[in-house]
Amino acid sequence: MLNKDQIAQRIAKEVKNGQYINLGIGIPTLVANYIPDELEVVLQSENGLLGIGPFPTEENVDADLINAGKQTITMVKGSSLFSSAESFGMIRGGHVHLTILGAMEVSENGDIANWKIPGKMVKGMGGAMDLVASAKNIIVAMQHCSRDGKSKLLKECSLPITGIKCVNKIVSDLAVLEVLPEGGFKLLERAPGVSVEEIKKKTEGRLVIEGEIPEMSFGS
Amino acid sequence: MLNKDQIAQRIAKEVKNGQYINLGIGIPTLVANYIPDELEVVLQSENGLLGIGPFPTEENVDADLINAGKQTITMVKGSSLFSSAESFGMIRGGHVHLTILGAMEVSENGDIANWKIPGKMVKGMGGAMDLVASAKNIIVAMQHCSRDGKSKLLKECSLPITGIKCVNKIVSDLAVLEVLPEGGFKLLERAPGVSVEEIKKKTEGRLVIEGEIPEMSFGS
Amino acid sequence: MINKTVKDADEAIRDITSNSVLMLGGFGLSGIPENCITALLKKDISELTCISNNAGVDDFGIGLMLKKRMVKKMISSYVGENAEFERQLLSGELEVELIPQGTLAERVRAGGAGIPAFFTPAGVGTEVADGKEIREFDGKLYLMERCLKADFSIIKAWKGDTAGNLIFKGTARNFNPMMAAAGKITIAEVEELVPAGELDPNTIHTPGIYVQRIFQGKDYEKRIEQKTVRK
Amino acid sequence: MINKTVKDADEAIRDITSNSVLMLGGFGLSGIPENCITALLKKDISELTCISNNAGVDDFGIGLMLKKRMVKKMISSYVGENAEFERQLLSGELEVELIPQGTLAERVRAGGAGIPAFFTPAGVGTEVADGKEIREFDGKLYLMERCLKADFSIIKAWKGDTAGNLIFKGTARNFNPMMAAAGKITIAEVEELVPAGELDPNTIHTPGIYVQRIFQGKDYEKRIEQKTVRK
Repeated sequence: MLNKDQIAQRIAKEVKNGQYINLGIGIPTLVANYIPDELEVVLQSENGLLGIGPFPTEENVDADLINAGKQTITMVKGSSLFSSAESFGMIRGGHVHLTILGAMEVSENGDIANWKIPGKMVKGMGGAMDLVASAKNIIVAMQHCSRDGKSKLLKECSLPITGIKCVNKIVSDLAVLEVLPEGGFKLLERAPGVSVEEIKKKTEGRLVIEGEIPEMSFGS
Repeated sequence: MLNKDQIAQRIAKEVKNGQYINLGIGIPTLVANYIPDELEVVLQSENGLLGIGPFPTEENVDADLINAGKQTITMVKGSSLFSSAESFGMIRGGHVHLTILGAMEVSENGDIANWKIPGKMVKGMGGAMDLVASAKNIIVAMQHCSRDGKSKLLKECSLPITGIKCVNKIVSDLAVLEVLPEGGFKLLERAPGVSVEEIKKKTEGRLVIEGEIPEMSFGS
Repeated sequence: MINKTVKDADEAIRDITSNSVLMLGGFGLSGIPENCITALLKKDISELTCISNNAGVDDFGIGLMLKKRMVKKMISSYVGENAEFERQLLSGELEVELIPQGTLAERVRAGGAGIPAFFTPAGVGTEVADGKEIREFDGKLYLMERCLKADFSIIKAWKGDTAGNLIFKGTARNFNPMMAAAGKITIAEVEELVPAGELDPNTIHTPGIYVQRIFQGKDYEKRIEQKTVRK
Repeated sequence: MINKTVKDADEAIRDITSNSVLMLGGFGLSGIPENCITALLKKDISELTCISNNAGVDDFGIGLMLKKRMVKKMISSYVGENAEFERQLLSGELEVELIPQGTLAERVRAGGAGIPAFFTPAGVGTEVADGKEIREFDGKLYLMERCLKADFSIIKAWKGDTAGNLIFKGTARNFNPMMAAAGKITIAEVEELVPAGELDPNTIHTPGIYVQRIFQGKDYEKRIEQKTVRK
């Protein structure tokens, strides 16, 4: 089983040179730590920045420079600042190449739910609905099961959804899976020490297994 | 009869303190010369400037600073520069208080035609259609009659129109007229030496004359 | 150049009454009009409709207006980080319209730019689409969204001049420029107010035409929600 | 930071072929991509669709492309100041879609911003409305207008960096920023190209994400259509 940092590390391997990338709150934010230095990529913060840098040093903390998770950040060389309207223009217009975000549930046809538990919890959709409705390449970072052991990779989402037929790939603590265009989770890789049987048991939605399923590697 | 500069001079009397104003090409551009210094107003150029100043001196001519009529201009203190999308956002959004433009024809219900003579001449509508569809206060500067003596203040426009029911006031070489909400040109002022009879004769659309019609005054 | 200067926040918000529709700039606690919020809290008004991406935190920003029950309805994209907001929403004490952040930004932009409605893919197939017109363009589905306007837009900029021209700083820009254009009366508080002519016209983010009142704020706290530093 | 630099105009436009849809920045002769137009004139291509506010003058700018009969269709708001453009339009040799200037700006902006359609009051009751959906919002009539996109957007900025960030100058900004976002491939020529990091992020008009190729142009003529000076 992968911890949060390992999920982030595995997702970082999906990043390609020259991409503009939006990282959601939580595990997706950690992905930045694992993108190889030799790749030239630009991280977007949907509150109005292209070119997120590392966290600031104590003396460089600036209340006027935060990411979408409200964390203090810095800017890399070649950054640009803009309004929220411009930022979501970029997103809706398809200018961002890769979107990585968290989920509470994903369905086998690629629907995603991540903003509300009726009667219990409402975070709000923030920018997630715009991102998932617009992006062509969406990777979800999530736990395979809830704390009480229920699968979060479902036939259909039980929670209010954020977007339909939009998720391309999932990296969970157990596996890497592709959402097939015709529906179904195609198992691509197992987490170290996790068996195909365990993944089968913990995936409620249709799981597609073809041939030998390799164990993830984290080497480059 | 007024010459072009006198038409501009008369229109300048309509300007109020604190207004943002769009001046069209031709006579409207001349209005700027007659706005009293004590009025604080801002002139918009729809190609992306608020705060048009006087023409430049020879040594200050800048190819990157022109008005919508492609004339070289300067900026006053407190100007701002922006894109065409922002500029027409201002116009459509009702932020410009007064629009002054030329016309080939105006109808008694306030339609205006000023961009095309089928088969003969096409200037294009430029920004005029946006301006007349959006502005609440539109003053037209125009000749009362064509060169061959035909009235240009009509029952209905004969040329392709630029906008419907939008003109509030007309200052021609012969008169100042208000377009009534229910239709009709209400005669407000005569040009010096021009009789009500002459204006009647030269106005094809419904002319409304109530009481004594004063002669224009140009004093402040 | 037209002078938009007023003395302070109290003068700027003098005519805001109960039942007004307000837009308030900011994302998280970044770029929020602190002085005007403080002045609003002193006023005996309620039943406000507030349009703002979120509602600050429990004890700062719009969160304080929620606590004081001045707000009838919030139009926002995000509730997280504010327990009181979530509580009032879940209990039904507060009317809340939650909309996607990009749709919120674009609806406000449309309000200022004279666009009554537009189409966006965000929210198709979700409860956000309930009651909205859905239309296909080039094989993809979109929702029709209406523009948003406000009686008063209350925004915060870094620098401003007496003509109302504004420059924002960093990611504190966020919703402020669109809200500036979408308010019948737009009130801008700035950290530094300079005479017209001192800001480079080419670097202005919000042209003064959108701003009716401007003043130099004071005692900015600029509270940070999540201070994260390098190890 | 991603490096977008190409050598020159010829390299930048290398893959533009006949029948392409091009957007070209500029208003009058101000802010037009002179280097790229010169490079296009050397290529043996035709049947282009050009989206540009106007078409330069007879002997400069896009006017030269019209003269050489490279253009099948113009999408513009203004014909004046170009006799050849008006002649080809009136004779029917050139297909022309004339649209209100603000609608043009907004259609291009929508193309870059993922908005497939929007409503505008411009053109209601005129021939521009022919064949378009008309709808009433709050008692006023509006036309539905579709977005515009291009295979290649060719724009001109004042300063740029290798990451594609752009700053325009004066009123030469005009249509350039929206076109930058609406092109599948956006080519920017700039008067001064600097390394990424040298431009203040807060003063950038067009973020580099929209720009695929950038180069420093040369020999700018910047012809003035109507030189007017103070007496």
